[in-house]
Amino acid sequence: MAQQKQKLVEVKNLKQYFKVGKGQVVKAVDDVTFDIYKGETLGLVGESGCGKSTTGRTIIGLYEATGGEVLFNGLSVHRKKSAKEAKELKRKMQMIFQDPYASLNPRMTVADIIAEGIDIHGLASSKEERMNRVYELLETVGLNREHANRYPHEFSGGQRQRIGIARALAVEPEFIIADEPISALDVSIQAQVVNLMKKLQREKGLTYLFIAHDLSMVKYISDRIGVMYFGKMVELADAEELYRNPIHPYTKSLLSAIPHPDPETERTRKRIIYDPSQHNYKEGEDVRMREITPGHFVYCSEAEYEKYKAMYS
Amino acid sequence: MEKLLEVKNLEVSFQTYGGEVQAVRGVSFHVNKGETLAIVGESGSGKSVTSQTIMRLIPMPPGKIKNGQILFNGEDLVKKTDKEMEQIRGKDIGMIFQDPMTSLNPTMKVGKQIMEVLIKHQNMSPAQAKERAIELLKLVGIPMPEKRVNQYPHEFSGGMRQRAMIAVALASNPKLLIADEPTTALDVTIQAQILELMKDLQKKMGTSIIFITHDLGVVANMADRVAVMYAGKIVEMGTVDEIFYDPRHPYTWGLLASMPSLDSDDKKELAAIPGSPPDLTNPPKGDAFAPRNPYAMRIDFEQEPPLFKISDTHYAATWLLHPDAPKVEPPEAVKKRLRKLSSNYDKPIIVKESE
Amino acid sequence: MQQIPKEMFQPASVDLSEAEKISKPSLSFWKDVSIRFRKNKLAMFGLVLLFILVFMAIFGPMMTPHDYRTNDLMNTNKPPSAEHWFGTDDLGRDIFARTWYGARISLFIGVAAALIDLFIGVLWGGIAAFRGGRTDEVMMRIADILWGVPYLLLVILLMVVLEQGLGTMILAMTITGWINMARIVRGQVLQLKNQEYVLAAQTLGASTSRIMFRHLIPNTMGPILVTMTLTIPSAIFTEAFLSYLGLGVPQPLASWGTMASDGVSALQYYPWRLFFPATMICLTIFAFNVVGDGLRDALDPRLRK
Amino acid sequence: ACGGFDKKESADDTKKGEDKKADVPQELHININTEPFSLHPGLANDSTSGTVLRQTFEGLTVIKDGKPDLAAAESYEVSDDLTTYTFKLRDAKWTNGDPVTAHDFEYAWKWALDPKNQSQYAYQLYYIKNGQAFNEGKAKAEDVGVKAIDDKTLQVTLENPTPYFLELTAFYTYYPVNSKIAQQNPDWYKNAGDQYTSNGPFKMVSWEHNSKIVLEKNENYWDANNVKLTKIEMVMVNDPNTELSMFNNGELDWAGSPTGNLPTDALPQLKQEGKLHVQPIAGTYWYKFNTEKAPLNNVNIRKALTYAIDRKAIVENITKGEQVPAMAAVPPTMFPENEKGYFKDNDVEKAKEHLQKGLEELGLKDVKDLPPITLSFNTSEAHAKIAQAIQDMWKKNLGIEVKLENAEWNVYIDKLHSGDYQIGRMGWLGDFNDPINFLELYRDKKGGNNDTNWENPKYKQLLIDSQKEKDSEKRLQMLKEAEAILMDELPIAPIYFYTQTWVQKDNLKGVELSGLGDVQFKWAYFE
Amino acid sequence: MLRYIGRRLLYMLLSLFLIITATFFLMRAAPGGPFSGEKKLPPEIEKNLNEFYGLDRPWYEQYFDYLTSIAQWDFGPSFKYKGQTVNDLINSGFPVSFFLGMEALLIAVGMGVLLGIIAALNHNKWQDYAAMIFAVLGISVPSFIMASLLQYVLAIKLGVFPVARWESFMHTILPAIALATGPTAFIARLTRSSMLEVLSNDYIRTAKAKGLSRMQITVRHAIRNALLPVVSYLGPLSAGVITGSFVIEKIFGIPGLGSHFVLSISNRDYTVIMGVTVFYSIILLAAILLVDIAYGLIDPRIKLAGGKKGE
Ligand SMILES: Nc1ncnc2c1ncn2[C@@H]1O[C@H](COP(=O)(O)OP(=O)(O)OP(=O)(O)O)[C@@H](O)[C@H]1O
Ligand SMILES: Nc1ncnc2c1ncn2[C@@H]1O[C@H](COP(=O)(O)OP(=O)(O)OP(=O)(O)O)[C@@H](O)[C@H]1O
Ligand SMILES: [Mg+2]
Ligand SMILES: [Mg+2]
Repeated sequence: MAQQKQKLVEVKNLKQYFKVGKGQVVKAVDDVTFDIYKGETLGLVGESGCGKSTTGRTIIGLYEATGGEVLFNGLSVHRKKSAKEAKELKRKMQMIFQDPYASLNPRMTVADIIAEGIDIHGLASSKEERMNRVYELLETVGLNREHANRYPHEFSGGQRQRIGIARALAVEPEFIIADEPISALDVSIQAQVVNLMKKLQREKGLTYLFIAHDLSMVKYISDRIGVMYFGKMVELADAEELYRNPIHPYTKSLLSAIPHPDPETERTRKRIIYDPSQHNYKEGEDVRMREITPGHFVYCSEAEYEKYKAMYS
Repeated sequence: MEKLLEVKNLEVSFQTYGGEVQAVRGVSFHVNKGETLAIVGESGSGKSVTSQTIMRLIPMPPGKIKNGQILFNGEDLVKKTDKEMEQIRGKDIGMIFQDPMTSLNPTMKVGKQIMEVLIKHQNMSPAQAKERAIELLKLVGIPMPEKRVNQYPHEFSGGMRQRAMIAVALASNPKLLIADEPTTALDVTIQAQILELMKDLQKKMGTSIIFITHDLGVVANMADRVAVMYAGKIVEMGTVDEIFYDPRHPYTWGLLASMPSLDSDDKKELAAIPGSPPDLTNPPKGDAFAPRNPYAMRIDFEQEPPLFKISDTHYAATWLLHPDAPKVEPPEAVKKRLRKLSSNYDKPIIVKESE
Repeated sequence: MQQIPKEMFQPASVDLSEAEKISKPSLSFWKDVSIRFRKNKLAMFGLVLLFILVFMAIFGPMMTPHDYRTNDLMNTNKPPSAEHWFGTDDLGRDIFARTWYGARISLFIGVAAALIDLFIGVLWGGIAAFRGGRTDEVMMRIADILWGVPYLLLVILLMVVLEQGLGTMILAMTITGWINMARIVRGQVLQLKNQEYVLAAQTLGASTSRIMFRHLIPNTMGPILVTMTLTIPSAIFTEAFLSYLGLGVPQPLASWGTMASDGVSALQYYPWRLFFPATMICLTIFAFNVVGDGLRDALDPRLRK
Repeated sequence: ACGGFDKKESADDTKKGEDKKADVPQELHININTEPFSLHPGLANDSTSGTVLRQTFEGLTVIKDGKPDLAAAESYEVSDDLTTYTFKLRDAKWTNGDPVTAHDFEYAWKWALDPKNQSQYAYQLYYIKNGQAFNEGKAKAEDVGVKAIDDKTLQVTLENPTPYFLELTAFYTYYPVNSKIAQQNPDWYKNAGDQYTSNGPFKMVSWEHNSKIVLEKNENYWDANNVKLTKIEMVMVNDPNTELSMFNNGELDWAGSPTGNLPTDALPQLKQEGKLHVQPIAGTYWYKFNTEKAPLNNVNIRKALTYAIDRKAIVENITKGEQVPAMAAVPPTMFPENEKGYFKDNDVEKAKEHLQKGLEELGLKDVKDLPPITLSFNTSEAHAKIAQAIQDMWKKNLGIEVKLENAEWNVYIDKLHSGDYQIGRMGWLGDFNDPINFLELYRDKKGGNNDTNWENPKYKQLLIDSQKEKDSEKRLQMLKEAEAILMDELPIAPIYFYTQTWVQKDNLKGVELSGLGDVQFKWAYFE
Repeated sequence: MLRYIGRRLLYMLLSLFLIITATFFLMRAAPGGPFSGEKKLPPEIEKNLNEFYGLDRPWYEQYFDYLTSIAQWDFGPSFKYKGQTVNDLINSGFPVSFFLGMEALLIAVGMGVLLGIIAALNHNKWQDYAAMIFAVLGISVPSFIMASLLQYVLAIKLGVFPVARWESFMHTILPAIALATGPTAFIARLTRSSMLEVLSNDYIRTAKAKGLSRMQITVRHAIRNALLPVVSYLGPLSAGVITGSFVIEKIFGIPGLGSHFVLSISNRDYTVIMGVTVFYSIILLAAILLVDIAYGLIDPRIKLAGGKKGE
């Protein structure tokens, strides 16, 4: 089904390395390739520090990519564009940040923070309209109107994150990179936000790259899920498929670690521990994403491919 | 069981030009030696403020402890001087903060930030402390800790920072560990690792833990008892089984119902709790949850509910438990979980409101 | 147990809009700032002081029959008296009149120079730091060069090229005056520019100027205001220096800077010649400082009392 | 490199044991303000250098009691045409023991005149025959009119009769230089040490640049018996208040002119306490009128402006150093009758008359119609004060509004020399004790120091003739006549005659101050 | 790092070159010359002097000659102080100015930071106000007034210190204090304000949670983060201070380098102007480089390379 869909974002061999002094390099994102289709939600999970945020940030152009390219609607994000094109691209792609504390300017009122995109892109014709949009957005994310004139530090973490979401929604983007948008929220609000995101997706055909830790939520919201490990994408499949038939040992380990909101099962749950050395890749071995079953890709060597293929199809 | 910490009728508010924010409005609970108390609740419900008040870390001014006692090992922390608190902070009580991005000093190497505690409270030499810091980083699952000790926080990912924070809190084997959403930034494998680590520590050292989280899965995994907070109050408190299998407060129901289930492929809308939390500068009359409560009764808008005792360990503050209240059906998702618990009284008993 | 009427247990219809009703009046940003500012007693005191100084600058010279320039060589260097409230200077001129007449020039120069320095310095330092890389390098090196070339030479050349007067003087002051501000702002912005809220603004497509003015500069307010409070006295004395060299206001116009520099040499003999202008400068700086501090606190929503 | 100061001498050494009257330490501590530009007699061109050189070197003559007295020369003869002087030198030695010879004089003078050497004051030697030509590269060294006939005889031929030549030979450009050393080591004069030889009453033992110079008595000096001071310490502190404070603290024995300055504001108090010493010197403070700029091209306007100045008020209340109101150009040290001057001080009546006349001549009805007048001066507290006072006087007395404009020294002097001014302040300190030095400034319109664009043929002729006049009485008469012309046309408005003011230790005696503001410590001593 | 410094050194050379060039032409454009005095020199003498010092040659020759000799650290002879080279002037003046400047810097940084911290830690208490009043006085009383006041009160009235001159350590105290007052006050203000900012950060709370004492928190966590603006200010300040101050040297009769900055210009002593400018600029540029390096040391988030964001 996904195949017929139009590609909105194409990530091709994206690399993002950081120099960390003394000539050392952190390969935060190392040769990652995937597509995001219009209207879908791609979930991105993985160990913390594996490069999820970096992937997101590089896609949106906050970082200069070390290698590879990102196409949005066929337009390269990192190549030079006219100012107008660049601005338009900015409007179409938005980001919700992981850190609700650091991502809000402490000296701006909530109204100004949310309206920033509106102001930049001239989306409101009058002061009144602007404020109405702000109120609307505040309500959309479950905040009160009277919060509009407050400052970020007065809010709890969850409240702040909703402000961040409202800010991203304000410019009516096509594509939103949500970098752990709900991990700081309490469950009831998570549900609100997720419902909201889904609703927006339905109504406006939004596309999401949804980065999160909460796998149940990721599964719930995503059409497809990519699993990252140490800067590499190790598995990519439909959400259902991934949960039913995890192939890569890391994915298995990840799924086994999900805590269930049920004290009894929790008392008995066993974790599978992933040991990267189990692959025993040889020097120079061609390890890459291979399609095991239709739409289900796994990062593996030729030998593993044969093995997985035999096991799962 | 021996109570390590007992919080009695704690009230904390913040003075802002917009008025007084009553962040914590009469919270009472206790933590026994060696047990884990989970606090869940709406964001903004005062979980962080409560926990920071225990450490006497809320900024004063604008913050103010208006009322209540915090008995730690029988001593009231509210009355202690700052100097005396220094001996308790970091040593007897360790704290993991919610926000890893800003809670670490950006200009100090991570290792050093861990070593500081060790040097201060364990009288270690810098060399020993460094060794121990590396150990701790390894313990919280940071790969290549020898290298990481010499890095700065901004070179860590969010999750790694959080783990570094945990390492700081664990450094001196505290009697009480307050973990304010310690794993929100972590992926599940690391989360599992950390949770195991904390449990391990608890087993070995008899540490008590106050665990603040939104993740009910984690609660199920970690907690012995659970307190549910809403708008600066504890609305329900009980053992983990009581909360998961016999919740009584409609807010708790809402929480349990709003989680997506991993097992089903059900993609219908999540059962979110509508509305938004009340403004604590001006807390509403009656039950603060009432405006969002689909089961609200008129009394909810008039009078604050008293605390009902459902079992020896299970309390809830809702008018629904009043004998005159109509019987209501919890939401579907909750109904599925309900079990008969043997420890329950025949009928809920009203306990004193100030309790 | 308290008796509660049965009907109270009827389900109430939950009106969700109820939960969102406005519970307190919303305040505009500036109202907000002004409330916070007015609560700061010291800052208000500073403001009142400034008003008094400005008032005296306007009306002070009219309060005495003496004017600022008429000599009275028979009455030079007289200590304060009923006739001459602040005494007289070495040409027998009334120091009271001169002080308030000088206030006009000094206050004007101080504020004007500070504002111009603020404007250029903040822009320069902010843009350099935010753009980073080559832009930063080039902009900061330009500042270095201006700072390296002897100031006196620049002034002398200006003196040759331009007419003596206020405009020339302000120009002479601003040639290098902004550099300090630029440096300080740059340092701050370097620290701030990687904050997530800046990234967030970038993803929204915010222009550099927007990021500068809405995000970076407001968060640099503390050091900016402090630097400005330094700029004002230094402008007041630079004026004296430039006037001395022949660039500034022509004699016999008075300014606090020239009066104070002039008074220093008489310190041991006629201390009032130094005392009054110096005190006025101190009061002004004090007022600007506390107002600046108050303003900073008022502008910073996090620092609430 | 961190020990920037020297610990050689501590300030305490300067404390004197007053009680032991018998052997009062004969050590003098003075302030010379600044680093001397050069301590080579041929290169020196500033008064600080002069002050030091005057103690360490000795010319053919020395000024004593205001008159030239024989010094290195034992005797001299003048030819009838007054152009050849033959000096006989006395037996004297350089500080290193070398004899002082006529060759040393010849060498020194020719060195200074040699265009290859960067002597700024070479023109002081232009009185000598072919001096100027040699300096301009138009004549050879041999042509210069100075010749050592033998070791002890120096013959000098002059370009013109120069009545004040003996005075000139006391000037430092005329000092000898130890030719032996100088020829071996061209850098001999740069620092104190063996190479720095001099022939005066004192020798330089240390020279810390920008900080201080220490002189000690020269035992090789021919008149050493009459030199009582054993040591002179000259510090360089360029702040009048500091200087006076140091004096009050006992760190200096002398403060103020001619080597330093006293703060103007301190003068009344010092005067009151009776500590202030005042002595007139040959110098005039005046305002120059640019006689080609309207309205100052009108002599009546100039007169009005000149007469309407209350000089007495200025010297009493502003300069405060007992300066003498100047109603003439040449200082009373040269023309004693000039204390009274050519017109009345503060003659407002007359000034108004002249103003009226001037306005009529200019075809103006009212003072308000006068073209704007700007009074320029170089940046300095003192000049600013006087300018403001005079501005006020002109306004009060004549209703003329004058704008003040000050400028940095070089900018100012540039404007003045290029005629880009209307009224400008200037002063002139005599180079030698003769009125011609003041009067010849205005001889030629384009003369380097005229600046007023004023020229008067009669005036010019009088000056030229006076140069050839052998009868000194007659000559003075001619000069007076010239001055009268100057004071009638008034291209300059004299303000006051300079004085020098100082304070000194009471027991310091025998300091010789010349009318030109030079100081000689040879005979100084502490009682 | 090394490469960065290498690149910065290149930039320094470029800046220096531009400063030299600008100064050279400004200086030549200014009216007057090294030999103009109250009494105008006869033109022939001026001609001789110009010839002697090479001022009669075309400007470009002089300019390139000058560049070459500067490259060899030879600034040539002073035009005014005959017999002294510019190198002599610098060599004799700089150690004095350096000593005085360092003393003043130590006072300024030590006292300023201390006062700022005390004020911030006692926000809105009397200590804060006292420090504030001191700071206001320090900022609004410039060094020349301060110097005169100190001299008058401490040296003349009380006789605790010598009035002037540069003889012993006691002699250095008053000028150092006078020189340091303004910077002390300003540093105190800067420190206070950025300390207040820093103290409201979350990591300070973390530090408290570790049980660190106020002192430890301040010293280990707050100061470093608060010091950035101070360091920015310190760069140019230190360059100015250690190369001497004209007024202080004048009032206290100190044989430092500062007077040459002003006097050489009033004297139009071309070589000295160029020499002290070059010398000062090198120190200034080095100080700025040090500041930039210090930025990176103080706050590791600031990348030395100053490269693209996020790189
Ligand atoms: N600016 C930077 N400089 C150096 N290294 C960095 C930088 N930003 C990220 N890294 C490194 O890149 C790697 C990936 O980081 P990233 O933030 O993308 O992880 P993440 O998957 O988002 O983790 P988390 O789930 O914990 O947020 C980490 O090892 C991190 O240390
Ligand atoms: N410094 C402060 N000034 C004013 N109000 C504050 C301050 N700190 C906290 N509050 C208020 O206190 C209330 C409780 O906040 P708290 O941080 O404890 O919430 P929380 O339960 O921890 O939420 P979350 O789960 O989102 O972290 C909030 O309404 C918040 O706005
Ligand atoms: Mg991340
Ligand atoms: Mg919280």
